[in-house]
Amino acid sequence: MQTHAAKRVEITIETVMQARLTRALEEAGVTGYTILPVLGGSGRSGGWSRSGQVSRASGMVQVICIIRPERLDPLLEAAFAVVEPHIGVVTITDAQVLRAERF
Amino acid sequence: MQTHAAKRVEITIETVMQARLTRALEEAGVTGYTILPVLGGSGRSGGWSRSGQVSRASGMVQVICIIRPERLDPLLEAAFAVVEPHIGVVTITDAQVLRAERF
Amino acid sequence: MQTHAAKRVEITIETVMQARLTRALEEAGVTGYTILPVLGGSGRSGGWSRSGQVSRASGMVQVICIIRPERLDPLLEAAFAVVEPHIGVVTITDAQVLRAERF
Amino acid sequence: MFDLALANLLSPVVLSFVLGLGAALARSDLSVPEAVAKAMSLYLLFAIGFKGGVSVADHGVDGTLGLALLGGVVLSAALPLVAFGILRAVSGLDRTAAAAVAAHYGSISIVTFVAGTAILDSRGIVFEGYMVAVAAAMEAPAILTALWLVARKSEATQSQGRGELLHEVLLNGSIVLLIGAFAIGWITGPAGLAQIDSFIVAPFTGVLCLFLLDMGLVAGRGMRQGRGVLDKGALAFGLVMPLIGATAGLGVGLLLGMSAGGIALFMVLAASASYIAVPAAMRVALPQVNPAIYLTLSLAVTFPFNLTIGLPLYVTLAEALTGG
Amino acid sequence: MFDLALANLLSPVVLSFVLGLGAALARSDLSVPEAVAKAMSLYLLFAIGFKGGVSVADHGVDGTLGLALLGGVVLSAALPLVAFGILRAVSGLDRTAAAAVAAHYGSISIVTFVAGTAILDSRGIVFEGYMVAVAAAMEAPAILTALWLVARKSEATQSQGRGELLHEVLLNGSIVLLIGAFAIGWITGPAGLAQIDSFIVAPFTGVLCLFLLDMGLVAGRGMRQGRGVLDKGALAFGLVMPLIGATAGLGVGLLLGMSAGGIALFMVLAASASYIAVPAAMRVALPQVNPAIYLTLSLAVTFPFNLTIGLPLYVTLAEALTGG
Amino acid sequence: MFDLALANLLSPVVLSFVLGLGAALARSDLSVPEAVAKAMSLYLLFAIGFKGGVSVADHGVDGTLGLALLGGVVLSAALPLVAFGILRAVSGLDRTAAAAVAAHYGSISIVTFVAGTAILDSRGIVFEGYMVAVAAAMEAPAILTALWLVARKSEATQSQGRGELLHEVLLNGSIVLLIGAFAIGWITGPAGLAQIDSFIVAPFTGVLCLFLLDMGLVAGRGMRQGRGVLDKGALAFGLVMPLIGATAGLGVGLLLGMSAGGIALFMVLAASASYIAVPAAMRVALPQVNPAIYLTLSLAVTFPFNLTIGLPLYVTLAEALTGG
Ligand SMILES: Nc1ncnc2c1ncn2[C@@H]1O[C@H](COP(=O)(O)O)[C@@H](O)[C@H]1O
Ligand SMILES: Nc1ncnc2c1ncn2[C@@H]1O[C@H](COP(=O)(O)O)[C@@H](O)[C@H]1O
Ligand SMILES: Nc1ncnc2c1ncn2[C@@H]1O[C@H](COP(=O)(O)O)[C@@H](O)[C@H]1O
Ligand code: NA
Ligand code: NA
Ligand code: NA
Repeated sequence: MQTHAAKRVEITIETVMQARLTRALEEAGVTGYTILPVLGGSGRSGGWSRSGQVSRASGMVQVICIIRPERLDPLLEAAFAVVEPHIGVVTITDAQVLRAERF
Repeated sequence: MQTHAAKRVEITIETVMQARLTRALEEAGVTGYTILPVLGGSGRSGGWSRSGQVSRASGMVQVICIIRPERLDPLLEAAFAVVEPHIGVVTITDAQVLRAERF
Repeated sequence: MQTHAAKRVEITIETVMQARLTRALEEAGVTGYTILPVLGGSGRSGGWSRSGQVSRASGMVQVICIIRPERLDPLLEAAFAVVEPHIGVVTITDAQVLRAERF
Repeated sequence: MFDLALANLLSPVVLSFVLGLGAALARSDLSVPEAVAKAMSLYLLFAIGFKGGVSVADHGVDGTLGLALLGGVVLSAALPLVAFGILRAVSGLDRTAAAAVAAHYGSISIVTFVAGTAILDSRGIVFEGYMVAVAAAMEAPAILTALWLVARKSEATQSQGRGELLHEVLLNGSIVLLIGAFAIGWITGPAGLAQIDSFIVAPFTGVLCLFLLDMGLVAGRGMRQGRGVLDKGALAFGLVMPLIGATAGLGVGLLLGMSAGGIALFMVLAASASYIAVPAAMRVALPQVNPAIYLTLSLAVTFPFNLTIGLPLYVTLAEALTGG
Repeated sequence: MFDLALANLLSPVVLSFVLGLGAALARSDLSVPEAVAKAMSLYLLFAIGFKGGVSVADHGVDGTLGLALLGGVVLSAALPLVAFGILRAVSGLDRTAAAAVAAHYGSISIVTFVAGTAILDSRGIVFEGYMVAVAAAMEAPAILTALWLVARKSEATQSQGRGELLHEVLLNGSIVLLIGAFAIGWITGPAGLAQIDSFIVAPFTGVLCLFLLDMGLVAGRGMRQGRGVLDKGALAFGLVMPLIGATAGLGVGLLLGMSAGGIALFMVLAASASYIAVPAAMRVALPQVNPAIYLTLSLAVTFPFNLTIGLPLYVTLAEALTGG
Repeated sequence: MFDLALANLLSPVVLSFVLGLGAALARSDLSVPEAVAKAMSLYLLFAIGFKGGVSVADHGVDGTLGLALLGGVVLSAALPLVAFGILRAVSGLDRTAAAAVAAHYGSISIVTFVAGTAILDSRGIVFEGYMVAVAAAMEAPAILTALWLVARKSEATQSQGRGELLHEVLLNGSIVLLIGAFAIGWITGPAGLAQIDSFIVAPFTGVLCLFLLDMGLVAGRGMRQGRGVLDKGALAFGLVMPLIGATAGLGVGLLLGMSAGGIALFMVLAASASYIAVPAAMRVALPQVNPAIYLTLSLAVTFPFNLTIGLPLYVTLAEALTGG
């Protein structure tokens, strides 16, 4: 089938920053994203796990954006401005999509 | 270690269509898939979030299939037939897998 | 923006093996990982779904590691030793990351 | 009437809903986890079904059970035609969207039903226990009418999925649990109830409060997100259609010679609009219709209207007209 | 006996299980969220443990506590040998699979135990409060026997993980909560119970109903998915092994001179098969065995058998043989 | 005093916490699903708020309500200054980290408050129902003080996000639910309570037990993970600061001429440290501070201290000093 090149950006970020991040993405012209729950993880600031968390303070989510390659840079800048002072990870992968008119 | 080329297909689709999609995939010869929960998202049909959802009508899931490259086309056609009238996104990424005999 | 090449390894494995896997990864020098919940799936050993599961015995999780390319092999070996006798899938994708100093 | 309306508005149940609504409109992050909302709805369905069954075991079934079921099915199948006609006349919705919305108003909202029984209980008005079964019988027929409304004018009938869709709707979790609990209550009767009443009777109203808190949150979010989705005609429909439905329910109830409580519940069922089973069915059968349209109408317009104004009105009317 | 069997079958508890079973077999989408099922099991474990502890605080411990614990451990360690022998004789399971299944039947199902206490309570039969501790003591020994059965004939003993596995099994959440709540009940006694009895006593049977609804759903799905996994020999084993276990439990109970209720619970424990702790342990220790085999046997064959037929049978026998 | 301390330590509520703590330290996999923990906290907030409102409806409001709110706000705003000073003197925390921690100790822990009311209830000591509103009023001011402490010495004030942050904190779910339920209780009064008391009164202590079991698990995990995060000075701060806070609360309560119960609750609020609202605010406002520092201090040091030793101490003192 006919597919089209796209970039897949995944941003793992603290739950408390989710609303700020998606707002920044929307301001940067991102038209869609999907949010996955994260169960736990580990990094330079130690490990954490969702089970028994009483505080919203330490949960994380993963925000996935599929975008046209030419839109990557504004997105990364918007995301980076939010993520930079926080813990979290940003990865970019090359992907193909169906229905390119959507992105 | 010895790895093998494969395609990773991710289909984000409404929960109500999950059973139909996996049935279509199985009919297209897909031998395995993994389903991830989706917390929320935004796209052309607006934003939604799982929290406080009373209706199954607006949840989504992400179905991930790892397949041999030569099987990509039948899979995409099967998936597309189900996804096409619905909201949702299909992406394909190049990947490497261990234990290729499984796919 | 400045990005850096990295490998993204995704390991889908039974929940009962999660602690053993992350311990093995840490011993292999992996400095971070993220764990996603899995709702259900299907493979050679049949299908399963989280809903109504009474037993921890059949749940799965997805462990994602972003690493520098040169660290891939020890990671795969560590992961494989844990995954090998078990059901589950390991995929590797090429990715780009921001803030390479973290990996 | 006015007293009852005020008593209803100032009950913990309705105020909890208002609290949720206000919190969502003020963009508070108050939220009820999905699993917990689901658990509360399982609890309410189990309790209401069980108590209905026990009541039938207790008082016996008279001949009206069959007629009431039939009346419910007819109401559910016929109301979408009315709703469809009105929507096409007053709103800008196209044929398919109007049919999808119409299906919701022929079907029922079990939570509205539960809130109705809570008012009846608090006023000491009895009702036929089998109304729970009538509620279940009214879920699906409206969907068929809506699909017929669409298929009549379109060649692409997708008829191959029809059977599967019906199977799904008839066996959807809510109906199965409601009818199943009804059957268990009927079989085990008052002795069964005695074993579990401190679980399903005593805490019932309290759980309903927390559940309606969540419904308020969802309705409030729906109002915020649905702004702009509905034109004025559609909005007016969401407030007028319950009254039309209630009138039809009143007619059926009177015709069957039911008790004041039974008539009130017939009005409640006919006035209420589905927001669980029918939306899911519509996403499968008519995916081209934006779900925000029917969810906003049914959850953010009709449900609050019924909960605050509709229910006491229907109960008062039913009592007045039966000399209760 | 027949009366009790019928009363048991027609209780809300068992009918809720049947409802779940039927819904799953009819492919309804009725489901209980994982978190809610987990919450109900935490509740049941806490309540049953606490009440057991209070009962011990109330009636004091006589000398049999230690003997009963010992008896439980011996039963749990010995029954897998019997189960293994039968499975190798009548089913096509290989050595490792048969050992894995055998571990489940030596260990216990706490929900079956809870359902057993519910029957005793409803019939007014008292039992030793410390049977809760016996239940906890019976979870793990069977696993050791099964691992020994496998290791005996294989060179790859994987012995490095043995200690870790035991730590996991002995400190698994269910055991810790059960024993912990037992201790709290013992320490705080009737005064502690008075503080929380409207939480752990009054709604108990109702929660058990909803929990068994979910167990029915899981068992029903297990029946559908497990079709073809078990041969006739294995199926027969799943129905006969509980009777063998119950007989052994009866012997131990009589030997220790326990009350009718205590003997009945010994039978229930020995007859029941684990479906939480042991499956998890087997996935770690013997990953090569398809989990569908033991989950189907224990959840979809033995559990329903015990719940519907086994429990009233064991209670009747225990009463008859102690002249109760 | 000693009797009360022992009675408190041996209550099901505290022992449940200890059980959770022990299970986590022993690395058991016992865990409470996130959704269930959230549900229990929604329940506790709703119940405590509602009961507070009913109590105000019942006894009327005297002039002290306004003064008590003011006293609470002043305490919450002033205590972080004390905490900050101590931390800078005795611990190695830098300016920003010390300010972040200080915010937690000016703010309050609603669960500690709930446990405090449970002790008062069990001893039959009455308290002003509006203390629930005081608790809500004390959540946020401490955050402003902490941000001011940081901004005073740094150029990068990030002031653009200040308004948004305040909106979030003032409308965070816990506060909205607590105040909303308080209002509902006030409006519906004893009649409203009668409708739902078998939901919010009878099972309250039992739910609190399970909730504290989970708190124990979280605190225990915090102790394990937080080992090494805190130096000795910080640890000592976590044990001494509650006593300083309690003393300040005692002063305010005496000054306002409140009842023994009201004074005790003022002490509890001032002594307790936030672990829900403030950590979330700090992650947004001061992300550079490692959250393990304040979570470990507030959850794994101060909370257990208050629950076991602090609460009976504060209650005894309040009673003694008012001649209660
Ligand atoms: N190398 C990595 N691979 C995958 N996820 C990571 C990695 N490093 C960090 N993370 C995720 O990002 C979170 C914060 O990481 P950090 O900022 O290093 O403390 C962790 O809890 C993980 O969920
Ligand atoms: N560009 C995108 N990147 C990631 N997910 C998307 C994107 N567009 C849409 N989605 C997901 O697909 C769902 C439906 O999108 P749509 O069909 O555009 O309404 C959204 O709620 C998102 O979860
Ligand atoms: N081809 C595949 N693509 C994606 N996930 C898979 C695939 N095969 C297996 N899985 C996942 O791995 C689990 C175990 O697979 P298996 O070892 O084949 O039984 C399944 O339940 C799926 O969650
Ligand atoms: Na209707
Ligand atoms: Na057994
Ligand atoms: Na404080």
